[in-house]
Amino acid sequence: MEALTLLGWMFDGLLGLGLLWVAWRALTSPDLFRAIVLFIAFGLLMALAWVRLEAPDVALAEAAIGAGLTGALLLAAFAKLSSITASGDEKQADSARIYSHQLYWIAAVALLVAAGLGYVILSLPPYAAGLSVEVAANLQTSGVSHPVTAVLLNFRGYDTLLEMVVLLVALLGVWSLGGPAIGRGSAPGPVLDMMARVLVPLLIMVAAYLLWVGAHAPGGAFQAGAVLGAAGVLLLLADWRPRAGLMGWPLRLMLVAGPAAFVVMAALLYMVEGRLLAFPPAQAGMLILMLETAATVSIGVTLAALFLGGRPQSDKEHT
Amino acid sequence: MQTLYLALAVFLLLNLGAGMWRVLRGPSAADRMLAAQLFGTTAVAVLVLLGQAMESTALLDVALLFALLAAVTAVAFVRRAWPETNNDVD
Amino acid sequence: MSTSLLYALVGIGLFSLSLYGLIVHSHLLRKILALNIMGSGIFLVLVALAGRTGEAPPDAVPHAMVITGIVVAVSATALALTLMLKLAAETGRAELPDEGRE
Amino acid sequence: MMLIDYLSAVLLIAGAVFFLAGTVGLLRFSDVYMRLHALTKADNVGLGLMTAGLVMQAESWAVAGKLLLIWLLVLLAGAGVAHLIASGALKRGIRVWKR
Repeated sequence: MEALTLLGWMFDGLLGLGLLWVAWRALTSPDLFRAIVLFIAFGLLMALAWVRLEAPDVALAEAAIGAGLTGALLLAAFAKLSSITASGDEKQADSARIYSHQLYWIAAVALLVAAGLGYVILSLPPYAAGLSVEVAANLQTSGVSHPVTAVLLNFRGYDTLLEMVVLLVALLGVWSLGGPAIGRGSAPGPVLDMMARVLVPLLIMVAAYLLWVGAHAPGGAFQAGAVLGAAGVLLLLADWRPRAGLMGWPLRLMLVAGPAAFVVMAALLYMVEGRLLAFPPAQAGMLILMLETAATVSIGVTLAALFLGGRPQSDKEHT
Repeated sequence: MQTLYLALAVFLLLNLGAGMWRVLRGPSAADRMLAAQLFGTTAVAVLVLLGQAMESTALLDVALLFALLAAVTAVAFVRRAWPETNNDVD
Repeated sequence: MSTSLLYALVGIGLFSLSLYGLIVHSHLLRKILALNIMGSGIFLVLVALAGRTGEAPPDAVPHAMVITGIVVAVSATALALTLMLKLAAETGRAELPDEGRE
Repeated sequence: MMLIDYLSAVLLIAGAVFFLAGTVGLLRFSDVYMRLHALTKADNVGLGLMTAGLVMQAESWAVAGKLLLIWLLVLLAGAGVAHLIASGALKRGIRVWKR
């Protein structure tokens, strides 16, 4: 037992130091591409940290987003940026702006912030149940047996509804900014084609599995949606282009399915139960699964569309 | 057995730290990406070990996601971010 | 010192490091990276402090908040990257104009 | 400890050795292609031995199956990515190291 605790501490200590060190190198690396790769490595380490903190749900989300989407987004943006600006430009500009005496002041402020926050953390009571008692007490009536899913879809359903809207607004922002999405010229080649053909169906199956398992174990709409989004990104990278007809209202329908399902459900429950999103315990499990399915589709399609960038145009809009 | 799992996890974490040198050093973009790829596999190994040590099957799902998605970043690199001309000093 | 305390302190370290990075760098892609690391630091503090339940399983509410937070953060990042590209296409550089210096 | 525990311990340690070899290769080899070669050893053999060691300890068939699936996926992704990077490097004219 002794050796076990010691090893646990070693792991946590190394992981903590590693997180800080990688973050520092990512923030200060003179080479932008290197900073991005270090940031991807940082995401990997974060997923391990979630595991150690007994937060497998968060680890799932981080694994899907950190390993799949953020890296792809950053790399694609970096490539577009290098084609717009001269690549050497950034290095001189960055160092010329700030004088060294200013750097000391900024470092001092950051240190002060760290010391202040550290003091607050250390003075917190070592035991605090938070809302875990309330969650455990009401889990019976929530329709699911996994606390995190119960919080997301039932107890704090409003939050999740608004988060779905935030995702949609972010996409609308991207669409209102960019022109049509541009693809890379070179052909994907047989190997990438094969990878996409094998991995995409598997990703979709895993998304469905996570959605289903979320009722009683780590998983759920957000993780499943992120996996679905990664499948979309892989398809886009393999130069898969959906038929133009799909890019009109079918795409829009999938994008709003999640928020719309929430709003319709809230209105119906208001009429039946007298309160917005108040699930009757007997049907709660079923209703939550329906909501989650719609949310998964919306999150996945939104994330893939965010990667695509510009607003996809259907045939009608061209003419 | 628990001790062995955790000891190997610590060992793999140290390995990961050593691999970081290749990310910092380069020289080419592909080298940095390769190191990131090794990190992905190492993280999968750490997760399956921790899953066994902490007796949590949910961690296997996390490892499964890593295994599935490790390719996405690398493919994004090859398809988008890798400059067509070779500017890297070797 | 407990595991949650250790990770909470790491979270604060990440927050402060990226605060420094956010101010020092003028390149927008670096600012976006710094903001993302900052967010991770905050998430780490939230989840670490949720673990102060003794032997009982950790508090699920912060976990749920952080999951949605991660997904929202990635979509905000996508929007920020698009804004940066638009700015770079208009001005030729990925920086905000600095009126005091020029 | 039973015999099966010893066997899986040996497999796990052997897997870790391959990870070490992969990392050393990544650090010491002198061009992209050789480093790629070192990397795939950790991917395929290192993780393979580790999953083999863990499968022996698995409580259920579901867990064992999931472990094998993870390994197969890493194999598939690793092989595909290695090909893409190697052919990309050749196309971009990254030179092969010669003594």
